[in-house]
Amino acid sequence: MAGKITQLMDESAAKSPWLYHINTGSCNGCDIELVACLTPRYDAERFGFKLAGSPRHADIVVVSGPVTSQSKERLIRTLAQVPEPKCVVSIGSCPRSGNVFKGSYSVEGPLEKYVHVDVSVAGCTPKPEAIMEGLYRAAQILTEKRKAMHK
Amino acid sequence: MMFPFLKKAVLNAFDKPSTEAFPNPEAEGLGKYRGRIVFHEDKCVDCGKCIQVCSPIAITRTEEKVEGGTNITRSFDLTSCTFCGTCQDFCDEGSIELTTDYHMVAEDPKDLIVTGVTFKKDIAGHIVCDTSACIYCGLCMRNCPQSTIKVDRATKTWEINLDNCVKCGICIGKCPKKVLSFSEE
Amino acid sequence: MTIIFTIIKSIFYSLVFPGLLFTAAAGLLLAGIDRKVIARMQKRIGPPIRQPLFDFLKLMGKETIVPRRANRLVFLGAPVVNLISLALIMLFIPVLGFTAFSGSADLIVILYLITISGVALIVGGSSSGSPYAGIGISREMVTMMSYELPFVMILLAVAKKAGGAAGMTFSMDAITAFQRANGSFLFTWSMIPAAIAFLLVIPAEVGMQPFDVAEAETEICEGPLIEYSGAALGLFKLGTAMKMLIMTGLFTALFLGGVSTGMIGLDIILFVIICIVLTVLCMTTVHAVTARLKIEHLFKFFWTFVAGLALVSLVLVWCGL
Amino acid sequence: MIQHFPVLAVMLLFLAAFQVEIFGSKNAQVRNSITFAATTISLLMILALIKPVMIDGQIISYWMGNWSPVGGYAIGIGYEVDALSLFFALLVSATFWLSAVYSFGYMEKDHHLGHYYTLFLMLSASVLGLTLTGDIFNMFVMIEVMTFASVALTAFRNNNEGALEAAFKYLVIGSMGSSFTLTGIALLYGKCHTLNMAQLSSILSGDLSGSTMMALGLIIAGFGIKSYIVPFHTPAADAYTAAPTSISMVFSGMVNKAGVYGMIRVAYIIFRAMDKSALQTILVLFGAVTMFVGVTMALTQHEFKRLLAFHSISQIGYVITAVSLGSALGLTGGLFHAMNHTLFKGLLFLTAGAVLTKTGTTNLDKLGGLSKKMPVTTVCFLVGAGAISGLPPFNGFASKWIMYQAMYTKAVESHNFLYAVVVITALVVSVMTLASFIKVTQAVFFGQLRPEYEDVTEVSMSMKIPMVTMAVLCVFCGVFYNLINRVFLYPASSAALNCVNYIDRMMGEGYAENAGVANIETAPVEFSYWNPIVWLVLFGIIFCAVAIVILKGFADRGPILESNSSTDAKYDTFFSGEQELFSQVGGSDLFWGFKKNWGGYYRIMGALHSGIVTDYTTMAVIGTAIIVLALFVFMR
Repeated sequence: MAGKITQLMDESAAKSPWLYHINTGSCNGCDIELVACLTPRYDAERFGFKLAGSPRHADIVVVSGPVTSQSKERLIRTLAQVPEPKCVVSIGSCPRSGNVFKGSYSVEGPLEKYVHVDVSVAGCTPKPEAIMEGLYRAAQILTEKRKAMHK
Repeated sequence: MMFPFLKKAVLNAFDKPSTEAFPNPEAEGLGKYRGRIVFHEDKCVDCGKCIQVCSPIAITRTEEKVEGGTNITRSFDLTSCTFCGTCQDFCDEGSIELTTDYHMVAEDPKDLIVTGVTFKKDIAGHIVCDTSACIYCGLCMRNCPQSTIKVDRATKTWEINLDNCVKCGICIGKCPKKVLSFSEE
Repeated sequence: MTIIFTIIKSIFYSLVFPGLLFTAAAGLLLAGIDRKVIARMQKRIGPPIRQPLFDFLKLMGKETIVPRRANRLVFLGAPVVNLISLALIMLFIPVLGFTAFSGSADLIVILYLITISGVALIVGGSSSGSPYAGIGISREMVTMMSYELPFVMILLAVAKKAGGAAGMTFSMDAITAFQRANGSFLFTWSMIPAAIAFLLVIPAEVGMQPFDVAEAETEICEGPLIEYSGAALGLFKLGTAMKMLIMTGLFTALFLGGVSTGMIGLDIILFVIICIVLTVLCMTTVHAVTARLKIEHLFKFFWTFVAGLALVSLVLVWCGL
Repeated sequence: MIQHFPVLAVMLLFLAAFQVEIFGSKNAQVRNSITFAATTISLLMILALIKPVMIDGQIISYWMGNWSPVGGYAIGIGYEVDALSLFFALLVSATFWLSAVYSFGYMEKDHHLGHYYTLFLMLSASVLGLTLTGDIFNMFVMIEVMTFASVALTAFRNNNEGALEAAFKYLVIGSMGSSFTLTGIALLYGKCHTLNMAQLSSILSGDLSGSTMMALGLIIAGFGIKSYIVPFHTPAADAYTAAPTSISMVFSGMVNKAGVYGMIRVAYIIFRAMDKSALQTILVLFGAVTMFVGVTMALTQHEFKRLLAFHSISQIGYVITAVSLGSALGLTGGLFHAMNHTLFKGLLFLTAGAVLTKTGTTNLDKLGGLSKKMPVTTVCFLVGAGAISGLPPFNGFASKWIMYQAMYTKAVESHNFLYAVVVITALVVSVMTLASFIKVTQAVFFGQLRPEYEDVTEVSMSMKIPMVTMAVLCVFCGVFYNLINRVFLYPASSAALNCVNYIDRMMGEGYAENAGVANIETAPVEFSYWNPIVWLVLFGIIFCAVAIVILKGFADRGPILESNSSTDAKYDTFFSGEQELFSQVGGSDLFWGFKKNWGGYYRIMGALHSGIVTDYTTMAVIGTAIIVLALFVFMR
């Protein structure tokens, strides 16, 4: 019985991934695309995605924007407050490389320096379908992380 | 009316939802979407124009000496690209093409780097101009990717800065009078 | 012999039928239907009906972080107390005629058990030591104060109406019997304002959209629940789902007591169906078309409009109609 | 031997008061031991009286100097202890014993403790004497002693601001109350030529002519002032705040109950006017207004003890409303709530005292997060807060529930919609009480710990014992209230309702018959409605089920993580990413939504509670005038 429930818990980790969105200086292009996923046309909620109000409730942390110096410290602290098993998804090319802002005095380098990015969705504002594909894959990763957690 | 959307909401409950299927076939090949870059390495003449115009410096080029020429690998880092399509517009050879494929999702960033290797024979000589037939129209100056050629219509002078020249051969093609050519030594 | 029988019966009642298991399952079902219907109203496909179950199982699987400033015992005890007090309420609510435990004072006991579950959430939020939670519990308390006035008036009106000759009765059995004898209260015209008022109290008590000022994700990031994660948050979310069943169940008990099929099995299904219809009617449609209120508008709305409705039916009942 | 216990208990306390002044003013050990000995012995004597009076139904009478009645007239001062007065006497001696134990630890840092304990013992003696006496003038004398002892004790800590002013206000309003009572007693004496309550009750036996009506009005107004119902409640708030906490615990525990006892004794037994609906309606209205004003004023307080003071006023409103319903159920509910109020309000004041000694302030805006440093006080506070807001397992719920039942039965029988409004007010006031205690929980015990209170530790044992005993009693009375009802409440309420043997005991057999006093037989009120034990058993069953499911079923659930390393950001409170700095959402303005809607009401209340003595006296006079006028107009 306990095994059955554990297996259920592992599967449901993928079925109800709650998102927490951190904007580290993005131009808001990716932010509106992320929220576009929750609109009736794309409806990410049918897979259980839901925007959570606080990092304590989050499973998938969606980061957009090149990590600016102001937001670096806050990013690290908020990411630490998310309970395991958690995934980090980067939207657009800014988190991965800083995009056109590369080399500017206030950009503190790619996101990879601070946290391991599980899934990255490329595209300068990737299409909502692409974001949903990325989130869906991150949800699958959550199950593996959940299994690894209680091994 | 107190609740303007009440009638609409209740009617919606009985309509078909307007959500599209998730792996949505119709969404492929949308007209003008600039998505994944496809690099036709055979057409590339390594003129270096694309690297110059790429604002996020997403295109990198590495050379590797091989007997009889050099292998130039050009890699387009999609995680750093803004998909503006400028490189596509500036590439006269049409070797860079931004397709409408938007499935650019990867766990490992290396999957999002498009690379291509073009082999470039060594050309012994360098560009020379037969100044007698030259009409100093300046077409070669304007088309040179590295802008090494200086033509002055008034003083009828033509000179070239050889160390900038990458021997791409575009000026030879562009010259209406066919006065430019590689020297033989 | 009968003592053992009653012990087994009470264990079965409190754990399986109207107690923990039934309330949790039916509550999650109601929550799932609620989310699905809201999605359909926004022309979205919406999550599967089992989604709240997945949410609960996922949350049980996650880590529970006890913040440094939180008081561990109260922080982790609050969700359990909240869950148990909600499971207890269901024992006092008759499922279309079948009541697990009924004394002569069920209405007031139900009123106070609902207050206990509210207090558990508030003390839990307060013990987490977060300033957001501080603001959240103050809004939660004002919400409780605002819906308490009409709620009390409705209970008194029902008690007076069901009392009939004997004056008044707070016992659920007597109320159901009276309704079975002279027709459910929903269809007696003097009780209709009270029914409407009760339908407006349900979303506030459960904390649904227009009245979820206490758990406003956009303003104060989930209010009292901000520091909760993992199993503790799962129990609270399960508690909210169960509260949906309890409040709609209370409506059916108070206003649709007369309705009942012969068999107990059919009764349960009919009870759940009525609860689903009520949830869609009073929680989902209101959620789909309204935006969140400010706290003082919420208070004014309940203490003037909804309390007025309840007062109307109380006065009518008082004049013996 | 039992005969002499009541007088001995009172005299012992008075004697101890003066001994403390003589021997104990220098040496703390002597002082504490005298006080402890006196309070303990008097408590034991009163406890010994339970068997004869409560269980066997015997009434103890004692004539001072053996001056028994001569020729049908009672000249001497008689002590008469029936179930009602013993019930209150028990409350008195228990509260004073606990307060004495508490003040040993609490008053250490103060000086002039000799005077403190003298006044304390005189206060306890006078309140005990007041509840045990059978002579109305002796009751007045005891009220005088009580008033002046409490005035002196309010001003005991004259260094903190507001103490002297509070004592002065207390003195003015208190003496107004005593003078109204004295005039009432004088009118009675003029009419009946006797001061013995039993004889008064037989002579008056319900004929309410002009002068007796005036006497009734004045005495009820006098006792109303003593029990701080609304128009007269203002000095109570200042006095409870300024007095040392062990004394404010006694004030809110017993001193305002003395007023309630006086009212019951006068209205039920001497005048037997409580069955008249006019008097009931007047007192129920006063009680309801007290309930509402007390709690709405408490919601906006910024000071812990002042908030508790306003709650005492509102809970006394509950007791007055229930007692003046005139029904046996109402009386039982009222007395039970009076007893519970003494328990949980005393407990709350003790926790306030503990917080005051450890942090030096009771300002809600300057406290926060004490639960980790003072766990016992927090648990006791939560029990007290749960009890006062009437949450089921505690005693507050049991007594409030009986009162609601009584009020609503009264509303239904009398077909008077006013009582339905009173029931609604009572229920809504109960939620507001809960709201204000949630505010205190968040402002004082939970929330974030202020850096300056890092080294706060738990209170000493002598302060912990009374707190824990009261918390245990709160839970005990809540769960086994049937036992409490059978042993204490039923004898007390039936003693108040039929006073035949009260009169016969004092004036000799058969005296009541020829005075035409009917005996109202009351059936014992059995509460089968909800059985807390069943409720707790169900709670236990479901708790074990949930525990098993979580521990066994979800064995592989996520781990519970906790660490107090101050560097790990994972355990910081969420501040939208900011550095975790101190920010306590405290008691200042937690119920903004509620206050905004009641802006007009709070402006009026602000004006009324101006803090000027003359305003308070005008309110007191207006209140008395209303009572007397209402009696004359409606009492026919």
